[in-house]
Amino acid sequence: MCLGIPGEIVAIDDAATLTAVVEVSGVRRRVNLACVLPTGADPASLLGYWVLVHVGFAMSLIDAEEAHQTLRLLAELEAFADEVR
Amino acid sequence: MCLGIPGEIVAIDDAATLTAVVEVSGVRRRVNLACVLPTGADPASLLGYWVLVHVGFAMSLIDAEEAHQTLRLLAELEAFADEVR
Amino acid sequence: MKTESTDANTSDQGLITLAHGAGGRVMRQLIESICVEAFNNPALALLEDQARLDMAEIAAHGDRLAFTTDSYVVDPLEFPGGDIGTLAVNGTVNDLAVSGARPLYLSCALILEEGLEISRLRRIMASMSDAAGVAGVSIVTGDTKVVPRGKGDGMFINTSGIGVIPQGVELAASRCQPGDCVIVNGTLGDHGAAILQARGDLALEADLVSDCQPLHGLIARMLAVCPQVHALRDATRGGVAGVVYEFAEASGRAIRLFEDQLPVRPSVRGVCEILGLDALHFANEGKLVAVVPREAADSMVAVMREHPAGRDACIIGEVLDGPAGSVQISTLMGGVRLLDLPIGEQLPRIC
Amino acid sequence: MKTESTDANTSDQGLITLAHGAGGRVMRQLIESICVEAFNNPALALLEDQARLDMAEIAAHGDRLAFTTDSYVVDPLEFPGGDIGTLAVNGTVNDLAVSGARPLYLSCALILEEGLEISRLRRIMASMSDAAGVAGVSIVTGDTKVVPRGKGDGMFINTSGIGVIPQGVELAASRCQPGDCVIVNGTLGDHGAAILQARGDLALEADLVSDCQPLHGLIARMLAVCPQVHALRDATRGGVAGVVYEFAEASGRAIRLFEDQLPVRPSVRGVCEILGLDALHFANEGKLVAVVPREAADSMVAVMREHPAGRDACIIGEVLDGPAGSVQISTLMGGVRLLDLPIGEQLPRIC
Amino acid sequence: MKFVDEFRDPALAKQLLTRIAQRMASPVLQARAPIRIMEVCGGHTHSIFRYGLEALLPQTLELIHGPGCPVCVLPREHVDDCLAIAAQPDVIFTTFGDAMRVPGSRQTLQQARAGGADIRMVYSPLDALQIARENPQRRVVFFGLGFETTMPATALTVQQAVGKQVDNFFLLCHHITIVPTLKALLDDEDVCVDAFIGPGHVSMVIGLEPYGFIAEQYRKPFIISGFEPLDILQSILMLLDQLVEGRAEVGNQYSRVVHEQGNIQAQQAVAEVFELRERSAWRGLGEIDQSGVRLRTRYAALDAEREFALRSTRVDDPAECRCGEVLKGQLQPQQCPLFGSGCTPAQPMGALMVSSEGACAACFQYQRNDSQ
Amino acid sequence: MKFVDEFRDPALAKQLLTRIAQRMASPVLQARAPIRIMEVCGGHTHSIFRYGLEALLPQTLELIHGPGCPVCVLPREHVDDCLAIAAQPDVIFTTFGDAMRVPGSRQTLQQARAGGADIRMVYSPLDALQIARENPQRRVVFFGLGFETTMPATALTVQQAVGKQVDNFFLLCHHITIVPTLKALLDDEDVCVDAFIGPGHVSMVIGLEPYGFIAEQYRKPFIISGFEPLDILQSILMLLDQLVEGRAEVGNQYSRVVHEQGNIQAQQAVAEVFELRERSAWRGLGEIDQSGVRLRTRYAALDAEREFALRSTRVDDPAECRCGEVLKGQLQPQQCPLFGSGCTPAQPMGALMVSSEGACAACFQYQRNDSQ
Ligand code: SF4
Ligand code: SF4
Ligand SMILES: [Mg+2]
Ligand SMILES: [Mg+2]
Ligand SMILES: [Mg+2]
Ligand SMILES: [Mg+2]
Ligand SMILES: [Mg+2]
Ligand SMILES: [Mg+2]
Ligand SMILES: [Mg+2]
Ligand SMILES: [Mg+2]
Ligand SMILES: [Mg+2]
Ligand SMILES: [Mg+2]
Repeated sequence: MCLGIPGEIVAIDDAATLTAVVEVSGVRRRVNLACVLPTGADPASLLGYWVLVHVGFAMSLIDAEEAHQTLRLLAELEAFADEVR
Repeated sequence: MCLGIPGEIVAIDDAATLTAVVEVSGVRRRVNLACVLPTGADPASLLGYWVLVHVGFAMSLIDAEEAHQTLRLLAELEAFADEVR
Repeated sequence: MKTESTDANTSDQGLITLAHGAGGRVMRQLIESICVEAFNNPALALLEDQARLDMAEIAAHGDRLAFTTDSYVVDPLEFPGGDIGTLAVNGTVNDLAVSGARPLYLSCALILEEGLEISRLRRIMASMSDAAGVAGVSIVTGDTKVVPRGKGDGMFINTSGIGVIPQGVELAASRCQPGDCVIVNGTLGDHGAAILQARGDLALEADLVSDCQPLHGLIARMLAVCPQVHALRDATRGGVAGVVYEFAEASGRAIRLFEDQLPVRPSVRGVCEILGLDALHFANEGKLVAVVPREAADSMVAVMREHPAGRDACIIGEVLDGPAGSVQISTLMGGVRLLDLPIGEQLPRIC
Repeated sequence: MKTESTDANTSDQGLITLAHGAGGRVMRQLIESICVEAFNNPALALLEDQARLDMAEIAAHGDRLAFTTDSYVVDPLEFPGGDIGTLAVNGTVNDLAVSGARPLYLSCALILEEGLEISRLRRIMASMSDAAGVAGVSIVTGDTKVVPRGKGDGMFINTSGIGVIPQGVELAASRCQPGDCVIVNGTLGDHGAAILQARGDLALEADLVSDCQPLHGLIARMLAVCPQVHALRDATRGGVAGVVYEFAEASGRAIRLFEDQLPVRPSVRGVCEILGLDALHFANEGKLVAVVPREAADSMVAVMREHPAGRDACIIGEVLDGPAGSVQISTLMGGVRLLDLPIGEQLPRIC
Repeated sequence: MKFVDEFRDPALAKQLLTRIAQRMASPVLQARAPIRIMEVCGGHTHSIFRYGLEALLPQTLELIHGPGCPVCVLPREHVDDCLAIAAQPDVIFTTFGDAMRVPGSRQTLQQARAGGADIRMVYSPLDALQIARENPQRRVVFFGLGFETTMPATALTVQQAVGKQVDNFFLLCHHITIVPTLKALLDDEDVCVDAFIGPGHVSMVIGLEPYGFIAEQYRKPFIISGFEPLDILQSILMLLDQLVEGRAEVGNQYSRVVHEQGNIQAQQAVAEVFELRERSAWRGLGEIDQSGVRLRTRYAALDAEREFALRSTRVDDPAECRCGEVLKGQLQPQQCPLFGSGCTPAQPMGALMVSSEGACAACFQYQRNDSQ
Repeated sequence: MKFVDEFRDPALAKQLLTRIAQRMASPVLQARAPIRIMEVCGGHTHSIFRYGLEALLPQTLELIHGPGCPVCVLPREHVDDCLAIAAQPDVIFTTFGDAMRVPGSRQTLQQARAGGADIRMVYSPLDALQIARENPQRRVVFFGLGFETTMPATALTVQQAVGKQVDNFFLLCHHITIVPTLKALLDDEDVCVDAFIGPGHVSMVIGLEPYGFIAEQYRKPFIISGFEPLDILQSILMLLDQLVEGRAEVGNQYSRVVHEQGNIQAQQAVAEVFELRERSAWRGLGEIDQSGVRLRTRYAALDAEREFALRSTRVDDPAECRCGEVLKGQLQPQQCPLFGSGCTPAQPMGALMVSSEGACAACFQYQRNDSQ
């Protein structure tokens, strides 16, 4: 119900307001980090992270390992299918 | 220096604010009577009068008799011219 | 199963929204239900991106194509004597007609402001259609855009027109000759005064009516009876003064107008006197200025007066040798002065 | 005696005022110094109310006149890849070209908002002139209106166009046949995405560039090599989706698009994903959709790819027998669904 | 696009579909068929239609399109509130594009804008705050709607407004919470659902714990899912696995984004700014206890309900509207008498026809049989 | 048009011209020739040019175009004040059409409007007051300019504003009075004038008495005149009669409109609202004592000078400008080096080129020899 899109944090726009620049398929937009930055941490520490963006806020740090895990499961499925084919 | 145009008071628009309707060659406009209405008089008493209008105010009651007088002078001039011709 | 639904997007209660200009279904419905219906003709009904017109049919009318364009931005959209739709048809028909062309086809491009009442649009399209019928032209291609509220002014219309100039007809501002007479087909400034009143800013009231009308019928008659016309132009923005200056400049001649011959309606004159303006500078939408050899002038005026669009035709001036580009006016008092140049906006003045 | 004077009415420092639209001297100076100079051609330079074009010359190109009109209301006026002037030339050239016509003449009608920088006007007129040069068309007649501040949006341009359709060329949306292939000449939605970004409301940044370009060269080449084209249209407002729906409806056929074949630039896709929109609905200004018999499709694509305006040409769909007027899309997942109708405004969504 | 394209792989989708068909063929599920799975979230509805997944799934597997689109459950009277506020001449009314075409009792916001109201679409509540800072002499109202996903953004914006003393910024709050509504649906006898595809982005904020009762008390499998086609298919498979095995658990297919605890910082911001309302109205579903939030008293100065003294009166949908039944999965959209005639995306009567996440709009856009 | 057309009769004009020529041929006047008559008022200047009267008059009779056009004598710095006020975003600036094209040091009001200022033309100060009532959240400033003719209208409008408690209405007052300026001209050695055509509409307000000193102290004939061509010609004849007979009196040709005492009610309104300034600047003429008015202290709340804390600094005209000498009748407009090149009605440099009552504009419009 809530459009969310993965984007990479490519720059810090304004550390004071926790504003970063996120890139989605070559498109950059300012995004607020308040929900994903550990209290007191330097926004720059999130450079290179992928986040799930919703209405101009980064709402989740995307866990690349979990993503791989999910895909691995699916790949196994395929391997298995090949077997039974 | 101050465009003034003769118009006839053809209606009273709002007696409270001393606003009348003046007609100039078929064109009507609201005009304020404050400068030409004797204190306490009924605006309607000016119906049919000609006034000199400037920036939306009637600034003078036109004296038809004086106008005739002026024109009579000019006409005499013409009569005289005919004589000497 | 039939269900009553208030179709707010095309009903007469509705307002134009940005959706109507977005190129989608809502826009198609609007165009089909209003424009295609109003202008009803086969080229437009195809809803292709362009009208396709038979060349042989066109070429039968003459040897040159006349092509013109005008945008109409009048405020208010509707006024005594017409609306922006009648202007848009007649104005462009007239710009074709003053070349001697027979007007044939018009385009119609609308720029609508979000919030325009659809009922109003429908009314204006109907009057465009009527005006096209009267003028004998077909509106064969169109376009509709919608701009956000505050980025337009209700509606703007552009019409471009195609006509054909018959062989042998050569009208040009540059052809004015010393001795020629300057003729108008009627009273000056009716449209400009009507608009000034209708706009309401100056709170003037009068029985002012725009002179908006097509002139090609009158012009065809003029050319038929008196083909020696040298120059012809409709006097719109800038008024008769503007056209006369254009004639003087393009021909390198001088023109003299006769103040006592200028036809002006009393109420138009009233507006001019109140605001300190000059009817020669007021816009017209159904008036032409013709320059004809002196020997043809009287018969031309007589011919014009027989036509409904030329009933008040009269000679208002003459072409002089020079000074090049100057326009004089011999005043009521017998003096001669230069005619005021139309400079910019007509600003009402108090002094 | 020569005196330095800052000519604020036409200098590049100045702003457009209502005086520039009042039909007087100031307006003449503006038009002469900017438009007539930029569009430099004999018909326009005469400053008559209409261009006069030799019929025989025109008729030599074919047997039907194509006539079209479009108003351009783009915001912002200048954007990566073009400006309102290049749009106004290319858009109208393309509306002529998709009939197979050779575009010849354009009109140019400006509606300027009081306050527009004259330097900007000059720049845009220059790029219009350049675009006309590239497209090989002449701007032969024009009009300028000025509307009060807040009643316009900087500037609107209307161009109407005249072209000639060569004998034998018959393109029509109604001619789509089952089995035909649907071809586009390149990536979808570049213009719409570039404008969305340039407008700045959504604070998106990307290297988005409008695809604004004239298509008549490409089309001439297509028709020369492969005259069996059935239908052709440029995909502007409403996007490729709009055109494909128009084809399906006019022909009473169905069309199926292949999602995995749709060419979309990564950054355009990025905009779509962020805003929940579809590139099939985005406007283009240099893209055409062609429907050609299947047997000609591959060679057509090959021919198109040789032309600079068709480098990314590809087949994106096919015409089916029915249901009449429907457009389907076979999805990436192998499912089939109806293509979203372009309804109204594209509203960015969060859910 | 990373984290997107990988989950749109057609070959893997085919495998998943095969596996789903295999599961459905299992004796346990054949006995229970049809299997009814509700995707709670409109985002899932959108994906299902957009990729044409429904037709690819076994006929005996029915997808029920749930109430999880905030636009679809927005009551008419709330749109009327928006219109009343936007009609104030000094107000700039801001909201998401989604809200523009939702019909109130007489108008949409889009039509009100055409009628002269200053209504602006924003991408983020922060954009609305920025508008307020740029227009100090105007009252700028942000209409905040959405589920838990969107609440933190609104909450943080409210905090910023207070922090930066932007005193011409107001919030009209129509944020709602999904869990009480799920409970209401589960308690409704008319609703029979075998399993749930759980909302991915809501869960990203609230975590897994709040759904526990669905598995425990109602014994319904519940898989939190991503929005790409592979995510949805995998989630369906995971649900079928539970059904086959007789399990009922809360699972997380969308682990790349949804973390066990959800987003604590977001939860804190929400808790600081909002409090539960006694009850909230859902279009088509009626009033549901504790299913929405309002601003806490300490933020009363920003509360548009207070500022504009709103006292909205309930407006019923036209009698023919069947949105409620469609929402509960009792009716297919096409079975509503208004579908496609009195109610189309261009002229929506019910809210389910407005958002492309609404079941009716999705059906109309993607599955109708005629072209109008 | 009654009271207008009668005074435009060409036949009578011809008679008057003949009679004027006869008078000029009299030995007394031939001895004094050229006879220099100043029409004080721009309205007369306008009529003289509009009807081409100058060329119809004997060559030995010279008309000097006086300072009586309020637009022509408006100093640049006052236009700058207008621009500064109009630039405030909450201001609606209103004025007469005449003021729109007067150049300030960098801009005209017309250009400022194009640049975004909300500047509106009105026909009457009451229209400005109406705008104020319709826009309570804006400050509406009326720029009042003009001589005694216009002062009463402004004064009554100010009284109405106070009476109706329109507290967003302000007056920027640049009303000036003609008599002190006439005195300054009479005292100026460079100015030599034999007789005056007196201002008809100013006199309609102030009456005949204020001009007494001109006849008595300076021994110059003075005829208050109407604005139609016959009025002007008759006035000239009346002046010549005085000169021939060696009289110097204040006469009233315009008796249909101008009454002996002027308009007492108008005078009272002016006195109630305005007080004399110590001195006022006239473009081209410099500062003249007691030649302008300002709002009395009791109306300070409406005073735009106070509201906008104006502190205008004098801006000199470009050195080439010869407006002052033209105004005093020492130079013909065509003798100014800017005339027709650096200064045209479309691009005025001096104020005399702006108003069609300005001597330079009138010359350019009606008498120039080339078309540009
Ligand atoms: S078709 Fe319209 S009215 Fe019927 S259920 Fe769907 S949204 Fe509601
Ligand atoms: S020409 Fe211009 S600058 Fe010279 S005196 Fe006249 S108004 Fe002044
Ligand atoms: Mg034209
Ligand atoms: Mg025209
Ligand atoms: Mg014309
Ligand atoms: Mg178009
Ligand atoms: Mg408007
Ligand atoms: Mg077109
Ligand atoms: Mg087009
Ligand atoms: Mg097109
Ligand atoms: Mg034109
Ligand atoms: Mg604008």
